[in-house]
Amino acid sequence: MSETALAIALAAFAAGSVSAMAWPSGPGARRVSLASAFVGCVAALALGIDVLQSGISWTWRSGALLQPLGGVSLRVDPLAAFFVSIVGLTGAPASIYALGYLRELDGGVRGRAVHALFNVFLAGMCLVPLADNVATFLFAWEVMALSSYLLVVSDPKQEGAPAAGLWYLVMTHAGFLALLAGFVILAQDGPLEFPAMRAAAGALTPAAQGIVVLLMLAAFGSKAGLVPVHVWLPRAHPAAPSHVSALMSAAMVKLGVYGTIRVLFDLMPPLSPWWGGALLACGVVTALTGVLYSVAEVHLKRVLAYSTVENIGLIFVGPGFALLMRGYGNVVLAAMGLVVALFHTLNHAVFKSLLFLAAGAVVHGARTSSLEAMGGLIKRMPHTAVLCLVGVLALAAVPPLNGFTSEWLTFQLLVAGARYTAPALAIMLPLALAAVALVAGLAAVSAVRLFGIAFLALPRTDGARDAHEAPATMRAAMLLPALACLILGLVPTLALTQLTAVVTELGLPMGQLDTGLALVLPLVGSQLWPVAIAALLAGAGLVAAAVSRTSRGYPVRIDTAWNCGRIAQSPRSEYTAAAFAEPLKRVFTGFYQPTHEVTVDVHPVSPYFVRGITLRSDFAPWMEQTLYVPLVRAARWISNQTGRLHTGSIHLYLALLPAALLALLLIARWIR
Amino acid sequence: MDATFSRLTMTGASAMLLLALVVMWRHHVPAYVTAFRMQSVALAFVGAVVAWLGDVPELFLVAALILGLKGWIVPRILAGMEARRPGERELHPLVNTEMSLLISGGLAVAAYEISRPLAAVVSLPTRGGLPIALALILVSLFIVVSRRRVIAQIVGFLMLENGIALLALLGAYGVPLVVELGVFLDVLLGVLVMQALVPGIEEISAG
Amino acid sequence: MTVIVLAVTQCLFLMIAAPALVGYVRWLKARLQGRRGAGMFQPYRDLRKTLAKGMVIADTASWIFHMAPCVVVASTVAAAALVPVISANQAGDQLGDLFALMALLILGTIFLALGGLDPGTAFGGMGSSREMTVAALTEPTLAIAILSLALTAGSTSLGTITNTLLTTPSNAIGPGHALAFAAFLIAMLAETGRLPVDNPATHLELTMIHEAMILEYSGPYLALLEWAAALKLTLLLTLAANLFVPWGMATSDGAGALAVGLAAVLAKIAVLATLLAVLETRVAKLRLFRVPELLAMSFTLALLAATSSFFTR
Amino acid sequence: MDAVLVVALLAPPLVGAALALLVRRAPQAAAWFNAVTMPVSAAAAAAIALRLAAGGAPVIVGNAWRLDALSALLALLVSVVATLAVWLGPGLDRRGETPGAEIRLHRIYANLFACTMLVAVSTSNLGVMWVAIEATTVTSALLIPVRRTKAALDASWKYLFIGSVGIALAFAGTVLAFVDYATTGGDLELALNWTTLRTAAPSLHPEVAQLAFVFLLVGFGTKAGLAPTHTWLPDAHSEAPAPLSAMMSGVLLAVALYAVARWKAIIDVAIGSAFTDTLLLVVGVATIVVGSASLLSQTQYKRVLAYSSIEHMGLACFGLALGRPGVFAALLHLTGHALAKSTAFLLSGRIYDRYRSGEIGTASGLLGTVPATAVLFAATVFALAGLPPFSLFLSEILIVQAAWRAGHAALTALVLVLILLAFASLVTHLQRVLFGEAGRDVSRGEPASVPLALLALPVALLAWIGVTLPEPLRMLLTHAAEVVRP
Repeated sequence: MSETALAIALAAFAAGSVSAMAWPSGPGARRVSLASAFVGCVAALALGIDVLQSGISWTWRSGALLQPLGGVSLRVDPLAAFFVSIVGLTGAPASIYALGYLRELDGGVRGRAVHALFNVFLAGMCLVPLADNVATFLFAWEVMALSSYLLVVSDPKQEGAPAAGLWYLVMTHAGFLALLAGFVILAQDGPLEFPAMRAAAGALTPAAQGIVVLLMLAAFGSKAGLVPVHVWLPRAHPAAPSHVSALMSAAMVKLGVYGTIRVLFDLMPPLSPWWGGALLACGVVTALTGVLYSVAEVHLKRVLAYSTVENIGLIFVGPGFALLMRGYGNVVLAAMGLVVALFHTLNHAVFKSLLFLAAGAVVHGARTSSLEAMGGLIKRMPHTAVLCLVGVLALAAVPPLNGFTSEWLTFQLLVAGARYTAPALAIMLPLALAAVALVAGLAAVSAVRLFGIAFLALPRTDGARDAHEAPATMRAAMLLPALACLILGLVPTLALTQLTAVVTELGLPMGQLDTGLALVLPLVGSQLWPVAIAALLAGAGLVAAAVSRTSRGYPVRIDTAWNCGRIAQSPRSEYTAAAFAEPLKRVFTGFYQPTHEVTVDVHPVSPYFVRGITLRSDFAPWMEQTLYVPLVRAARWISNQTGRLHTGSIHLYLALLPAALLALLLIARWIR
Repeated sequence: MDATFSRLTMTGASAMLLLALVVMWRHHVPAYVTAFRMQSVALAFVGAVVAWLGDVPELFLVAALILGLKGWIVPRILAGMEARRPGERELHPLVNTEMSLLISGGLAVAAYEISRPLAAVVSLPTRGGLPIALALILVSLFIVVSRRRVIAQIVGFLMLENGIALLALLGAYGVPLVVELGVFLDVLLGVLVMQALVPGIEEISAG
Repeated sequence: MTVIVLAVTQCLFLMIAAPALVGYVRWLKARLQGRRGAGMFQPYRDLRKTLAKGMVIADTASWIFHMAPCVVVASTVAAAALVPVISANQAGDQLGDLFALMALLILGTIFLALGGLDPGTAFGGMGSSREMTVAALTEPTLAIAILSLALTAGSTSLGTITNTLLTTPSNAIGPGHALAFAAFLIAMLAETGRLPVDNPATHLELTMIHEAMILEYSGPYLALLEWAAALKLTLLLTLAANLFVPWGMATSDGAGALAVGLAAVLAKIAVLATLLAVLETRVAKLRLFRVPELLAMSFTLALLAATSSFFTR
Repeated sequence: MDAVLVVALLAPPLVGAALALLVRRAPQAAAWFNAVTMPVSAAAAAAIALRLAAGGAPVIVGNAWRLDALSALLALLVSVVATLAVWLGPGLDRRGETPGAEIRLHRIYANLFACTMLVAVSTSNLGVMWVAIEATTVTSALLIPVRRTKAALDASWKYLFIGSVGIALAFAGTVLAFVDYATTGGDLELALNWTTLRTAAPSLHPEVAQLAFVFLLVGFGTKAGLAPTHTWLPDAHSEAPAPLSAMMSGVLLAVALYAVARWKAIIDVAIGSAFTDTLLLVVGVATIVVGSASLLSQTQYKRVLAYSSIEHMGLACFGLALGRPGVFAALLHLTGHALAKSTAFLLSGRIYDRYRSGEIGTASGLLGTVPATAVLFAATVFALAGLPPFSLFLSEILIVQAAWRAGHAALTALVLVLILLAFASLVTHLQRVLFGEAGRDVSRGEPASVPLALLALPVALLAWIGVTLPEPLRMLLTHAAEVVRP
């Protein structure tokens, strides 16, 4: 059954990419190729669910493709199935969304290219988790990277898109090369097949193990967006079309998580717990960095991109914790760590795709991507607003939505870890817990700011004032992840029971989970009953609404807001996105390193007549400045130095001949 | 017999190296061309000696070709190139004469060092000239590198070819005839193509 | 069945008692400041009055403005349902734990902030921004305080924590418990918008936090918000009392035990409320940008509490 | 039969050149004839390659011609790229923009050039191979300054002179090896025949063999663009007309490297592979360093392509030193590079025609002006950067794997870093060319679509090889690798 599903999925993606280019009419190409993409995604989802439920894994080999590297080898196991189903789950709404979202590109080749690449991108993402040897993995990995790069630069006229694409492509290729090196070392002298590597990995020396782990973390971390190799992410995600941003954030970066888990927990032998500690620390730092930038950024899609960085950090707490616990011998907690990570992967995939789709609708409707230019969209785009609110609340990790459930699990994980292990972790886990709590709090700030500034109050520009609601297809597409947010929030056991199976397959049995509505975990002394909380919330809220409606003695009067004595309310007096984040920017000055530049425009008659004051405030991208700018500078320096070799003087060139001859003769003598 | 053979080839080879060294302190292009012509004659002489005393009759043909091509046609082409060129005939090498000679001496020593294994393997009576041939190769390379004028460089390059031919003659009584003929063709074509390009190049380096 | 009845009763008790607590604090503050002050039950009268009034809604507001008070009330009530008040056998443990309570409170805060932003006035935005900032910075402290409780109790469930402490009171001896208590109290001040973080009595525009957000609300909505704020204060004080000093709580369903429990909780809340009133008379409001310093201090206390409980274990 | 194959392989370019030389009046007719007959050569090469891939005996004609798997591979590459270059060379466009004399000159020299390369790979005599490679310089150098610009003249001169001096050193190396062979007392007439020399190799004197290889490596390395004697390459490749650049960069470098590989195989038999491997490693890595490090600071797109050729030659040279898997990878790399680089150069000709400028800064906004060319150009650059589905992706992975398995950990790391540097530089330049604003005077739209369709062929071929390396090609590569590393 799942083989058929895979065949259908791949055939659909192939058909989608071909029809996008070949279909005679533009609208037809869009409809047909996106319908194919949708079918493919549903098939991928079916594949994933089927394997997760039945637990049947299978392999498929072809010697004809990629022959020199050992052929194509596919294997679906529960872990792979889970990630394939994430691709399907987020790809399906994105396909529907694109039907309406990209209608205006029907005329040109660009639209067709976007649809074709979208299908290729989906196919690549489906194949990455299924790869069972290095050749297939790397090939699918690069297809995914290249197609998403092309999608990022598919609108090169957009400000910053080429630069974003460049960052992305170079960093992803660096990751690819690290991956290649890691796999080659891991395989030692055996074939580059995962089963063989798994069997032989025990023979690796600890030093080689360390190098492999570092290379793999660099590679998968850069795909996932771990600090400090995250810098491409906040650039590339906003530049892509929104349905692609959604997929990149929801599914593609998750494949970095997949790779990490596959390599660290499946292919490699048990590692020293310190790697776990390092990974945990890395995750926490990533989460903090992501959330702090997401709270201060004013570009809507970049806010979301940084929030992806944040959530990736939270997800990586799981594997880090699991490594740590496995190292300390607590298999159940280790399993729980992975389950929580996978669960948050799912939750984030769902709510972040919802948010990116909503952001696309907003940018599409209001023709701006800056929060500062929005406002009041709730009136012009009521449905999008509701759906976005669901995503925002999930992002803020409040009950009864899915973000809260995984947040709660992460807290429980850290508390349980702190209770069950050696005092060596006495500082580490409490600090991690505190950091995660701070991240949760700041995420709430970011969520309120995002929704409040974009949708509430008065429109700040004409674009926002004349915004139009998204077409029905786009709204329908957003409805699916919104419902998923709610369902996963209310009945988390639905997914969690499957995830325990995934983790058991990795040799980390967690024990049977209670499949009831309440969430009861082993080694955790408390439980959560989301449905009951939701019912309580709904009941109390309805009562409150009824009270406010029935008790009042006078009719409701609509009037202008009190605005400190000013008569006419204007958007200029509204709080801006930058102002909203100002207190936090002050608190975390050391992190943001803000720069302020005040210019006062005075009347020529007297300096006391001030005509205007301009304040430009920005924060220094110090991570880029300290880590990447020197690298670029070094590359340029080296390039200029080697350029000096090419002076154009034929005499110098000729002199190199005898020089090379004598040098090689010397080397020859030395070898002898 | 072998002693004579050895002495004659050594004489020819030494003359060739000497001619390469001689151009170091000459400052006029025609002198370069003349040196090359004489060197080619010396090469032809060595070829003839090897053909005669080494009993390789087809080398007479090679020697004749050397004499005709490198001793007559190529020098004429070079002289023609130089004659057509306006302006001064003086050469200003990148490395001055004293230094050039010192470096050439060093290269000759290096050639002896490099060719030691060769001398140890080859048992022909002509083997004594092998270091000289290698020295000629290195010195010609140095001429190519250090002379500023294009024609001087071409002469250096041709001397390099002579050096290699000498190496082949002394080391193995010449390479197979088909290869030898191919080499001659290449030299001729190469010089012709260079001749086509040189005026433009001289213009560029002058301007 | 009795458990559920008890739980509902406890929750109702908190809901009903909340205005009285606020009234008590106000009265005591007035007395301490040398004024006569309104009676302890004045808030009930205020609520009745505002509930019966009409509403003026800003023409710029959307449905979020209407939704916010209801969600604030709902989340606070839901949080109150988790709190053990009289009996240590807590039915709310089925629903969730301290982390869930924290998240419910944040839900309320979020909607309060959205409600503040909705009319588009400068004050609403300012209040929302500050409220969210303070709430975010309070989270780590609360989390660590919860951790230090959980480390000894083995659970983050409120009932379990109180029960464990009741059965093994020796857990409360040592620096960890006291430090965590102190940290929790400071965090609570920030959460409920009391001095020195926010002045609940002020309407001085530039220092407002909570009041700035609800500036546009009137009539029944204002009543709901005021009542929810009172409930939040009450439930957090109860929480502080019962989590850290659970003695006196009923461990059985007997009427006597329950009566003792009720008396005990009233006494404990009264003590804490008195302390609060004294504190609010003694200290001045901090500048907004010094609030993080205060929270950092409470965070450090909590962290010390958590780590010390590792070493005393 | 063998003779027919060899004639079919070598005759078309020779006839093409002769026809262009003789038919002075109608250069276009000669060009068309050339375009029609050139595929015969490619077909002959393919037939030879197929036979050898199937494990057949080498194609041997007397003592003169001998094509084993290695030769067949190179002959195939040369003839395919030459066919492509012939098809896209001047004289076939309807508008007749190119002056007749230029067409004639181009047809004469380009055909001779292709012919010399084919001779170099199909002769059995290593001396003749040298002669042919030397002749490639002569035949191609005159075509570079066909437009008589100063820069082109200068580039042509440097190419000719440095190439000639360098290749002379290779002759010195050939003579040294010959002298060495002569001391073993074998038959001197057939001495430079590959089979003879290879059979006699075990009795060669080790130190002389080493000496010879050093000369050969420097000499052929100069033609192959190996550091540090690659200096002529960026000028020559960027100044030559596009079809010539395509042949020079795509296959001439490979032919020179073929010569190195041939000699390496003989010297290895004499003294074991450690010596040649070490030298090739040193030179290869130095070449990759020079190639990839210079890429970033370039300002002309053809120079970017030229430096990328240096980098790829370095990788191939590096691969040759890594045992049989490495040789396989290197040959696959050369195959991919031949297709990708020649197509890229041919496309760069189209770009130049549109913008009349070689500067990256001027020739920007390609996607807006010539979208289809832009897409193909991007595809070839991605192929050169080692991205899938193109075959260089495979060969780069194989080279890295072979390097690690050969035990060169530090060099592997260095090469990976350099590959990244080259990648980043290529993509940086590519983006500037593709995006950005075109000047206002640049007209929009593709000129003619037929040549473009022709250029899509090699790109498709690259992808096909990259995804499913066809079995005959794989066998051919395997056998060819066995020639170098038995």
